Amino acid sequence: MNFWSDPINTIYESLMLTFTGWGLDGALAQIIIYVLGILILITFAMIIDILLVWVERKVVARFQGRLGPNRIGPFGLFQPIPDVIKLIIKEDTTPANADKLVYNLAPVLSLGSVLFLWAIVPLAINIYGVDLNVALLYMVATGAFGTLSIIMAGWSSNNKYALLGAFRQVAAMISFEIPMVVVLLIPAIITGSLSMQTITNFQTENFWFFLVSPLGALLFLISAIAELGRSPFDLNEGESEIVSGYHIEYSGMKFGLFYAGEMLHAFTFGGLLSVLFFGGWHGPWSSEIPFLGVVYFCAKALFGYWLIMWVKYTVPRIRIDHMLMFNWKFLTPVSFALLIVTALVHPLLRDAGNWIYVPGMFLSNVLVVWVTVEVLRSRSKKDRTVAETVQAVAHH
Amino acid sequence: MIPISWYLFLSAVLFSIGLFGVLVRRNAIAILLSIELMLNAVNINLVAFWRYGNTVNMAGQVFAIIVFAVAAAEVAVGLSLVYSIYRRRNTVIADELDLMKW
Amino acid sequence: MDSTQLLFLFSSFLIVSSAVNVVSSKNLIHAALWLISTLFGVAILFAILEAGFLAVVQVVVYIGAIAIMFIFAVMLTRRENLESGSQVNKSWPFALLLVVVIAAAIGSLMLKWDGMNTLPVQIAEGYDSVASLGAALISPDAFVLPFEVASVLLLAALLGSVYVAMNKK
Amino acid sequence: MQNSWLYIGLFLLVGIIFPVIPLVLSALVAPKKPNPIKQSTYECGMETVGESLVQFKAQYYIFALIFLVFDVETVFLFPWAVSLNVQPYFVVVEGIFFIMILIAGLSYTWRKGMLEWV
Repeated sequence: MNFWSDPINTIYESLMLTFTGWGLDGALAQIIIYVLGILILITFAMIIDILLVWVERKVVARFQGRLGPNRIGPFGLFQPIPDVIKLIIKEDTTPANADKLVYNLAPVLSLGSVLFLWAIVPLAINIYGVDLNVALLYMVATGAFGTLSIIMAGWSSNNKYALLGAFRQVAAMISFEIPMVVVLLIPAIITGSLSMQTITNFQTENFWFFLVSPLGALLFLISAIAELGRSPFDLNEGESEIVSGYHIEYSGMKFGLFYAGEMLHAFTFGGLLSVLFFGGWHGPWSSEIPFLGVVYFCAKALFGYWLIMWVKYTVPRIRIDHMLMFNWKFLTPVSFALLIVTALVHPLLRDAGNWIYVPGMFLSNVLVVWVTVEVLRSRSKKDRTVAETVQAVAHH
Repeated sequence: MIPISWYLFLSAVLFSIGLFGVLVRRNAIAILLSIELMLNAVNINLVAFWRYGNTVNMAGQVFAIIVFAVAAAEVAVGLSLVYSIYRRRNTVIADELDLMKW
Repeated sequence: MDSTQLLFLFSSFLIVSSAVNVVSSKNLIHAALWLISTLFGVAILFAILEAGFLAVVQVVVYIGAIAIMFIFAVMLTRRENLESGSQVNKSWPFALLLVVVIAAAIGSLMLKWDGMNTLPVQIAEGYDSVASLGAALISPDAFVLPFEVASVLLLAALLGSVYVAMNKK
Repeated sequence: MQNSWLYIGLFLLVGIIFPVIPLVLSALVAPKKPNPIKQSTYECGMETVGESLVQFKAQYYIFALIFLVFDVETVFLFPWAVSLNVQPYFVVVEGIFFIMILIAGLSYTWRKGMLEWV
């Protein structure tokens, strides 16, 4: 076994030898090694998170024709450090009527629910937390904690705006969870597994799922943006209506935790998009050199993050009723149609070889898009006719 | 190794707590919360019997999933009824709901 | 006392103490949050029982959907939920007695059963419970009928509850 | 199997303790000078009017209801999706039948105008 081809197992075994050499119990040694590994993984995630603060500020500045942070370090790269220090030394106020325990628990749970996701994200061929056989559902389950933390924050702050913001955000999150979960079923159908590692390996050996389900990738991206509460779906913080949403009463580091959670969540969803549809860590020589896989993964995740940012700083906010209508009357039916078509076509073409399978699946996606566009066109034509008739009557 | 009795006793205790809640709480939503406790007690038993019996036979897990569906349906209908009654009578206190007496 | 037993005792303590809080909390939001902690404890039990799929589903369905529904409902009917009066009805001593009797009856029935010390069976290496659960759910000689009926049940619940909740007067 | 859940359990534990560290650090370093004005509810400088736990639209609740039903449904669909590869073709039809029943529910609520934001 070689460190460069299988780093985690090499370290694991040498540590195991060391610990048992000290006379530790095998099970205890295993737990200690697990905790060490988890700490390293979470620290890695948090370092990325801190860098993301810089990326976010720099990119938004460029989108808006500004320079962005450029004082501390090259290109302002060390800007996040004073940002973090500022958050830590700021006074932390708590509203007098707040429900203290729930109020303090909410930001912890908010960041925690994002960190939980990193347990299952495969960073490279043999660098990952755990290869869980129900990883896709685990991903949905961590989202449940995120939703819960928002309700807790909104309710415990004892503030009208916080409560309204929380309920808007939760309504959006739970609504858009349905198309997201339905889209998750597509990789599950193709690979016959819910494990992220199996899904990535399948894509490494065959084709990226982006090729067989481009519509699925698009639907996942849209519902991910809504889950994250980013523009155009950032109704929780419509400044003109409800000030700043569910975390309005939070200040100092508690606000910082919400902020960090939001950033890391966007990055993680970029990573999950790449795992599910863009081959995860797959790239040239990624199977031989795992560390290269980590680089590919981060690059792809950053690309997903950039897509989310691009949408965020380009598209204006939409109204909450439009947003929920968009989900229930458009996204959900389309995702179910895609699921049904995938389930029907996949078993037929499965044994036909990749040269028939990939174009076949791609064409079935095109078919779904085409039917959707036609239905939308006929509906809008009808709506327009009705509107014109009403207008004509009003003129007379 | 845990003998099955641990699970059975735990689920009996949880069921009893839930039953007590159903019998004594005045708020209709609290009664529904207690029913959830009872359903969970049932689920613990189902899964425990799956694990301690023949694991190839998935009946225990399938039943547990059906219980999830039933719990969801029960919550949906129950809470809607509570809400509907609340809008008509402006109360969610179960004792005060004496429509049948009228 | 091995580690699984310790974990079991921890989660059963979590379950029972949170369940007591669910039943006794005055504030219904607190009761719902305690319910979430109970449900999470049950999810830990499912993980100990190696029903990983159910452990995750427990979190997705109960914490992600049902508990959220409860909180929504409490918010909708909130003129009543922070009431200062008694949260239990007048006949609670009788109810307590009844519950104790029922619990004792269940306990004595269980003590009569001679399979109480059964230990878990060994699960075969590489056994995928999700796939076999899927096979059981859809194969005609197993549970396909409950599977389809569940969807009819959910349909009925959806239509009924939305109708009841939306019905104006 | 057991080991992967042990790992998940440890991860949940560490993942919930980790965010507490900056909070503790902040509590040690940050100044603490509370006063009634600072602790009042933030409403853009206005005095708070009425109760802060407002009652909100029933429409949120309707969407939560629909979500609840669909969430449970997808849980049934995951085992179905996983076993598609090893099952005969009519299993696909069973699953689609299952989906169709719930889509019928969605289209009914749509038709009856219950999805409208009124």
